[in-house]
Amino acid sequence: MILVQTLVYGLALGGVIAVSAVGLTLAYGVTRFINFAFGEFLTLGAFLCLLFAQIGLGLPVAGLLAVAAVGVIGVGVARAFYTPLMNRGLLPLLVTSVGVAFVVQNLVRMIAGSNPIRFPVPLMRPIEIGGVFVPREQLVILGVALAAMLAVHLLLSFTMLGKKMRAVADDPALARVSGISSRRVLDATWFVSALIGGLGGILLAITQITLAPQMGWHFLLVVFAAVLLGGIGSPYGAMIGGLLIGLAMELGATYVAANYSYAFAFVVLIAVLILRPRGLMGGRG
Amino acid sequence: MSGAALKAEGLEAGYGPLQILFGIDMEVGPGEHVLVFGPNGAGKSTLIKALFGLVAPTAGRVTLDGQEVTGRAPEGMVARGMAYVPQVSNVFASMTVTENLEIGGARLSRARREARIAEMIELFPVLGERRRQAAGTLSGGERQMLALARALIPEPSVLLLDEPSAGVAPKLVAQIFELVSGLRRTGVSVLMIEQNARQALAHVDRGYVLEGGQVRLSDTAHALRENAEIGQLYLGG
Amino acid sequence: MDLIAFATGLISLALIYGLLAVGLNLQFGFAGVINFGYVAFFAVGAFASALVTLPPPGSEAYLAASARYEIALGWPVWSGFLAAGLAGGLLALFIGAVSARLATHYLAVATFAMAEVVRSVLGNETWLTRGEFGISNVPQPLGDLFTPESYALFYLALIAVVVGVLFAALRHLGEAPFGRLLRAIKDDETSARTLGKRTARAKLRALAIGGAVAGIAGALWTHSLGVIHVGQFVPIVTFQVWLAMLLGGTGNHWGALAGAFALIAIREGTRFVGEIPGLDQIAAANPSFLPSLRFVLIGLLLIAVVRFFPGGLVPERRRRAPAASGAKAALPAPERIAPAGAPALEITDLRKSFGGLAAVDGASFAVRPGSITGLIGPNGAGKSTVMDLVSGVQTPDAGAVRVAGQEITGLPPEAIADRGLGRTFQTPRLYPTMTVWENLMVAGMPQRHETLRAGFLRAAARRQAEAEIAARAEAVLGELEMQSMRDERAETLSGGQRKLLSLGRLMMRRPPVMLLDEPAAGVNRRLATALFDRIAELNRQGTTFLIVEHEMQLVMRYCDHVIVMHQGRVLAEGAPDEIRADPAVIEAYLGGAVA
Amino acid sequence: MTAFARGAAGAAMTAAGLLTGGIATAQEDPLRIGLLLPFTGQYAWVGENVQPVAQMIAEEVNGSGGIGGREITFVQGDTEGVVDAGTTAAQKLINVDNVMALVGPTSLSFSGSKNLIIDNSVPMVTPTAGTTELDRACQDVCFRTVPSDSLGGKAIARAATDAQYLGEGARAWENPVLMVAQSPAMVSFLEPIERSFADYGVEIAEVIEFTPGKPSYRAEVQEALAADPDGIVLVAAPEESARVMTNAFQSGYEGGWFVTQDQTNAEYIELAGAQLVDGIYGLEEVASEEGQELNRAFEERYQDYSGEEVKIFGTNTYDSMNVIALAMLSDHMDDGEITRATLAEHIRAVTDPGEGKTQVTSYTEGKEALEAGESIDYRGLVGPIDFDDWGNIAAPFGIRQVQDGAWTTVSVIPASALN
Repeated sequence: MILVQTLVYGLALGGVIAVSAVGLTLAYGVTRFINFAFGEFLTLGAFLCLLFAQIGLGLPVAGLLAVAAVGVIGVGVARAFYTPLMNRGLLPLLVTSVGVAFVVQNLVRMIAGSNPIRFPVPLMRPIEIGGVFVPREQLVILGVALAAMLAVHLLLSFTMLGKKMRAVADDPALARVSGISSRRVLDATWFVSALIGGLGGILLAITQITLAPQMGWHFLLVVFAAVLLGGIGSPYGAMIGGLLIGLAMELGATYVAANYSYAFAFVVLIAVLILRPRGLMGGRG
Repeated sequence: MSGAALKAEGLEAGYGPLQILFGIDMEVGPGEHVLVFGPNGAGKSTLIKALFGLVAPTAGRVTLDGQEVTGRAPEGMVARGMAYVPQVSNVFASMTVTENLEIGGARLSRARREARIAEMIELFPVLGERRRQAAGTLSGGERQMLALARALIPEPSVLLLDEPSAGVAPKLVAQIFELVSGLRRTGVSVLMIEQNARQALAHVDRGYVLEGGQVRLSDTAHALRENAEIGQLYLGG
Repeated sequence: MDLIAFATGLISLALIYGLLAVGLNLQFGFAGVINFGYVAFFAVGAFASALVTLPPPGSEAYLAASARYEIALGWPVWSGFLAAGLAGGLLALFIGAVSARLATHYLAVATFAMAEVVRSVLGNETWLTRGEFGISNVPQPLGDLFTPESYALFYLALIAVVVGVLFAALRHLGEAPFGRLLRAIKDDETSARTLGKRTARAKLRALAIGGAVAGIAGALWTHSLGVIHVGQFVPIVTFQVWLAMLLGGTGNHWGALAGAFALIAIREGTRFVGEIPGLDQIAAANPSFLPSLRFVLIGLLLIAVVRFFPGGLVPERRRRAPAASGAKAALPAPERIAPAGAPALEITDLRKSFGGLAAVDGASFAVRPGSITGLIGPNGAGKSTVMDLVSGVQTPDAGAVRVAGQEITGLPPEAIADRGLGRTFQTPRLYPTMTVWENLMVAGMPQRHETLRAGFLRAAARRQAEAEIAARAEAVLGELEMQSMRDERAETLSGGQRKLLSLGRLMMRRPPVMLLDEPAAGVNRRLATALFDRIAELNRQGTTFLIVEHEMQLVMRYCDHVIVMHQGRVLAEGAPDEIRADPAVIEAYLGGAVA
Repeated sequence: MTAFARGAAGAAMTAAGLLTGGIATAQEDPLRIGLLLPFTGQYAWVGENVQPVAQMIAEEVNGSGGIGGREITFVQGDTEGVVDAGTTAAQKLINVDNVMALVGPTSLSFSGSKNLIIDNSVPMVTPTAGTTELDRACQDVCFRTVPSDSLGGKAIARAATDAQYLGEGARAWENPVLMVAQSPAMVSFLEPIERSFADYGVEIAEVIEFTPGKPSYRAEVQEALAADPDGIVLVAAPEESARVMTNAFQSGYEGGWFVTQDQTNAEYIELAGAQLVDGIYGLEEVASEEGQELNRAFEERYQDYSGEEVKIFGTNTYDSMNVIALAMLSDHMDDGEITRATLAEHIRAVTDPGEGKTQVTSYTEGKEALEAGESIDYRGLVGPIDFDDWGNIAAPFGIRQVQDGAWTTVSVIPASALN
């Protein structure tokens, strides 16, 4: 029974991780660098959603507005800070993204302050199914996460934009000679990546009930773990990686030591990487 | 010839301090199929890249249907009606055949794109059979067909082919040239560079022989095939 | 107001961060390892030193401090420093071994994650570390000899001595053959391996030293504050050290040290941001405003430095070779490969496919000892792939490669290089950020002088070797007529000069078999002829050559024997004249129907 | 200290890497007080909560003409929640800004700045460090207006095991679980609570330490609920407390909760939601009926001042600042001068109980009394504020409960009941 209960919790947490990981990995596929400021997209999504909710919009509307806004911010950040460095190799981009994370996180703190703020989700008693408690908001999270992953799948498989994104990710040089404007695809990718990050942030806010400026930065590492586990650049790998990390964290927390649940995520990751240096779905280095 | 489809005048290009092309003059007429060949290191690949904007020319000009396009970015070249099929990795390996074709038609309307894809499948029936297969699983010959089809989807006026027979099983090489030859029906002008010069010459109208970054010879395909000196050009005559 | 006390504290901290930056610089700036978990070494070093030196539970000092930790040894402080270096080094070895197979991104994130695991362990294993309580009676060496005010000054002097010694040692190491090898690895690891360098081992050593240095910095840190607390070791520390290193400029120890001072100046200087007129009003209304603004500024600075000062604030100085002594060593004669009679190089039914395309499709040939053998064929015939398979850069799918009768199939490049095989690449793979002279020195330096031990001990032997190799480099420069370019960075050379230098690197080693991939491509005709004359000269001295070349006149003139490849197989071989007359060869080039 | 030297230090540092800004010209030598607290990082909320309350008192002081004409100003020393930044922040406050006194630090920064504080005799009156590590850490200059966690822990155990303190109709806990966050300010509760429960004859069924900052605590809650507790003592920052309680609620837990003084404020009810916290118990330093009056008055005053509810450490800060300000005034009235060394003595002078002393509860009251030539005994929001040799206070505790969306005092445990 405890096992089933743990799996239920793990799936919901995994859903949050998976959504965020898909956002991070999408941008990687096209830009080939890991954005250490991705966690801030989560933070921004949660805070903007709260802001819109506070001015009287319903949560779903506030959420939609927030993720769209984060998408736009993502494009702005990329154009201002990342695009000029695209030809300078890996390290400048990595370090710049760390700088961007500092800036965004502290701008949020400057405006929102440091005290935790409650995210306005109603408090609900769980549904009990044969002795297993299924928290209602976890059902919502899982539902939204699955819908988001389905949406990403549809985007990548059935829209021209998604196919262009995949083409650029597959072979940027060939995409270019095939007449695809990599600049536009890049913008679109940043938009989608940040947008999904914003959504991940809202799901994270629902999970942890309270918001704080450093929430995204703290969660980033778990998202990284999911992305690497699946293989960087592979959206489906990120989905699987996210769910696995979520399950590993909850199982480890329940059966081994709760305080090491983060460590668990990494140990699973490192173990997988030793066996498969490019992750489960064999992403790109 | 009234208005060449593609024309290069005094084209020079290279990589950094290394100059490869030394004043190339050449042209491809509308609907004409032209072969550029010559020994390794003659500058064939650099020529095709300079024409398509992948290497910025340092001197000279390139005109496409009478409009100057010298040094434009490849995306712009495609928009203006030039298409290019690279020698290697010329398909999106992780995407299906249909998706590869759709990428070729990214700029077209949905209806037009689907119509063009249908036409291409008619032209290359084997692609129809492989529709849902990832391009990475295709054979060398099938890949070339897919790459050709993708390049043709936006109905370019000029098609640049970089060694279409490279990486194709020897017995299929002839088939590839037949396919290229078959493109005459579509009216597209073709500029192709090839190792397999003798075989390729049988399928084109005219040819240029490049050596040391310069045009050494230019003649009809028939005349070039009969020219005995060319073999010596390859082996350091 | 006590500016001296204030400055003392900051300089101490800057020196400690400087040591961290120098250690990271060794890992990244020299060996090219992107380590985003650097703080872990700092952490284990600090804890190791604290636990070794704290008064043991139950002792008088323990009771006097009303301490509550469970484990401590009470050893003298110097042993704490040793323990710290050891702990940092061992952790680095462990991380290096685990992550050896990981590509850059995976490595960056995996190290980042491992540091968090370390922090998690230090935070949770409270029996060892006291977790969130921390330990606040970490001994301060010779603390009872000084007044509190003068102790800070004394400790600053102690830090300066320790940092100074380590800095000098690392700088020495950076200039020693070991450091040169590391820079070569960072520039082009594969190429270093084809010169016979055990790169994995060297990188691991660099990681370990960097880790040990960070560990010692941790010891300096914990004893300076008298406190140890797991809350210190957050990822932000890692990024501060990166900022310091990037500020200073990578690959350059003075830069790393200067960068640390800049870091502390920025970090602590931004505390004065509230002094800007007008801001105090906002600050009073919003307590988060100024502290957050401070970190916004630090973030923007980090971004700006990366964007506008790619070489750091202290750009790497141009390294100069020592003045030529005038002594030109005669180049050693190549070793002969025994047993005589066996082919110098032989490949049998070699195969390699890339994604269904057979690049080499059952090629077999032998290279006669003492010959210059040409390997020709149209583009895509598989010549370069054969070179890669023979030199171990790629592994064959099937078939065998033998050097002097010994099978070397599938060995790593460095092992193959040791068997007496040297190669160049079609696009020369030099060490672009190193000078011409250094490129030659790396190539010529025997491995035994590139170890750590040799970096510090056996100085006489090393100096002698250095002098010998330098004289040889002088001779090679002379032969290639490149003396005037000796201090140019390789990336500034023209295509032809790069080809020459890559041949020069092989000349430094004099392997009995040299594989040259298009040595004359992009080289002007006069130089190309000179180059082939040089090859012929080396050949007379006993070197066997296998040369891929497109310039047929050169092939015909200089080669004893020519092998023609086509479609991954050997199409024909024989003397140049025969090949030239072979219709099948002409057909292959012209693309006729080849049977 | 001169404005020039101060400016020079500032200029040297600013020139060293960033904006060269004008240096604010110091007015008639203000009295600087350092806020040695985290303003960024994981514990940034601590600084954010303390500063406005301190500011409010400073405005009260400055509005009444300052102390001998000198105004009180604050300098932030952001410890970032990290040891070495805490130390450099203290160095700047003490050596460059030349602060007269410190409000702060937190438990974490204390160990790194202890020597600096003692060596330079800078009086510190911290509202935020309840850690048991400070129980016997420093004499003369260290004071705190937050009771030691060892006392707080004892009070919780006492109340939870004795129905008389839990209000009408409540039952004493027989099978409690203890959950403690692993953060510097929280862990020091663990041992006192555990020991005190045992002293009062109740074994704690399960002790669960958890890592702060996790998105959820389902596994920890599951473990707690597995012991089938009738009550959970929860020691954590508000953020984690809200998460743990919500997770428990979502897992169907219906038993009782006991939280520390960190949650017994209106802010926490808002954060966690009134539904979730209804009926939970909390610990609060409250002296008496009179103390409750004062608290209500303070809450109103702070709300008028800032438009916000009082947050954690608000009441403690009120007392810290009043103590410092009154000591400064007293020091000034003594000989016209204020120095760090004499300030510490005056802190004792204005707080120590004594025959014939006038009891005061605010700066303004104290100022009037001092100016009338009386000696004073400050009595604060968290208790009588009588420091022992190590600067600790022994507050009596109030046990509060959330009833109808507000904290209500259900009983008071006198200091004598905790020995």
